[in-house]
Amino acid sequence: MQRIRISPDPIDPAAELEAFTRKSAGSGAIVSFTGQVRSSSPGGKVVKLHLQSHPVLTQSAICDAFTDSPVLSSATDWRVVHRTGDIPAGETIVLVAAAADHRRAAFEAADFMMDYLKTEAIFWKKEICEQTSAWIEPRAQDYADRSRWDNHGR
Amino acid sequence: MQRIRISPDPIDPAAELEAFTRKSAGSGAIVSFTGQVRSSSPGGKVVKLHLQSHPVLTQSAICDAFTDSPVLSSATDWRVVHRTGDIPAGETIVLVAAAADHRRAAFEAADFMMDYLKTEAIFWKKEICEQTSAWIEPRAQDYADRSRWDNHGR
Amino acid sequence: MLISYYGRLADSIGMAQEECALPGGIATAGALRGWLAERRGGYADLTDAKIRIAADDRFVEDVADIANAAQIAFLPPVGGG
Amino acid sequence: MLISYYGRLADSIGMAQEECALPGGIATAGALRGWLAERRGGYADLTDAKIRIAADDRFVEDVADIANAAQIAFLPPVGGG
Repeated sequence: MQRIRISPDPIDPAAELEAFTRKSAGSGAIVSFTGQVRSSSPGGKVVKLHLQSHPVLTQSAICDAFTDSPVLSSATDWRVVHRTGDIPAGETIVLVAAAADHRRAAFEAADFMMDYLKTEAIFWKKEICEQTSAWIEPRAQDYADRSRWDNHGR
Repeated sequence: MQRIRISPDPIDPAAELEAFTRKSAGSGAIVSFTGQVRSSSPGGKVVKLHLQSHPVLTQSAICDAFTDSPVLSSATDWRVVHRTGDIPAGETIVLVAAAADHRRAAFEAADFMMDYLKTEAIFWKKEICEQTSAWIEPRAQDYADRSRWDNHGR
Repeated sequence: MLISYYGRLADSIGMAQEECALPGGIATAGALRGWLAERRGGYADLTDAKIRIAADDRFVEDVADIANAAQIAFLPPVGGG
Repeated sequence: MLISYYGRLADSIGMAQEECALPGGIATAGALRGWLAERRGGYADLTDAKIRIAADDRFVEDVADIANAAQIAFLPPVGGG
């Protein structure tokens, strides 16, 4: 079982959900999140994102954070698939999925994983628009979302 | 576009997500929830659920509640697929999906739809276990989850 | 008039639907509850205020005139999806 | 020693990787920052404390001895997935 996959290959969200759901039959609740490259941004019309990861640290940091998380301990299973490299507008950057016995735990697990990925995961992101391009850092909202989990389960 | 589908046909969550994602390309964020018949319950090992809906009121009440919802007004699109009739353990009862520009809105939309479906939607549910069978009403937790939305956006 | 019993009501009454001819004095949804409940055992549940009534696919209050409805549905508290 | 520059550092420095032979006096991660930054333009960013350093795929503090590392990575603040 490979819970975390980071690769430049295109992501097929339906195929990922199908494989995950088949493995999790009987869990009761499965939540998936699919993040796509938005076609417009403050910089203009987006052509593509360039996502860079570290060949070792990106995966190991996600693994450490998720394995130790009290939020994910309520999930029966979870999955992260993250694309890197050049990703055209409209295509999928990330898919996370979580299974749990009850829906609240499944929602929280997926929500937590995304908040982590958006703020702490080791990715560098360059947005290439028609006229400009720029390296992007997390929005203030992303950090606020992430901080919701700081006292979870304590 | 048929946002709400209630039918005794088996649900293929991956196919539903695929169709929804194709329509929503560029939205940025898509959340899906899949609810399956759990294989065990306080009544014992579950054989199947029997879900009954009303031929007119079930769909119209969901449509009214969701169309008027401030939570769903932040979503660019949403979908409800609900199975009725006899549903064997492990199979999918319900799939909801929500698309939005940002992930928080997509998560909240899917979460809200499920809380509504679990408490207010017009379904009657009988759990058929190996030894016993019983009509099921929402858990106290379901009502508590639902009440989280009462003041949303006001 | 076609009367439908949903959820656990179909089990307690022993059928999901029946065709009834209403006697002249029974004109409101509330009166229909009482008339059905008095007819025979298993129908007592119908007088529970938690059981809602729909006439021709619309929810109605007990005071509503249902004498001309083609279909009446008795709906127990919902169980969630 | 293979030195890698991630994210916006590769743009400001003009390359993603380079092979460097460290002079004798440069033994810690912090000293490496200063030595690289002094060599030529574009490297000034490396002295920013927000730029983290990994030696052989492990994060290290500025005081860490990196003289025997095979690979050093300079990692600017992450951008999120």
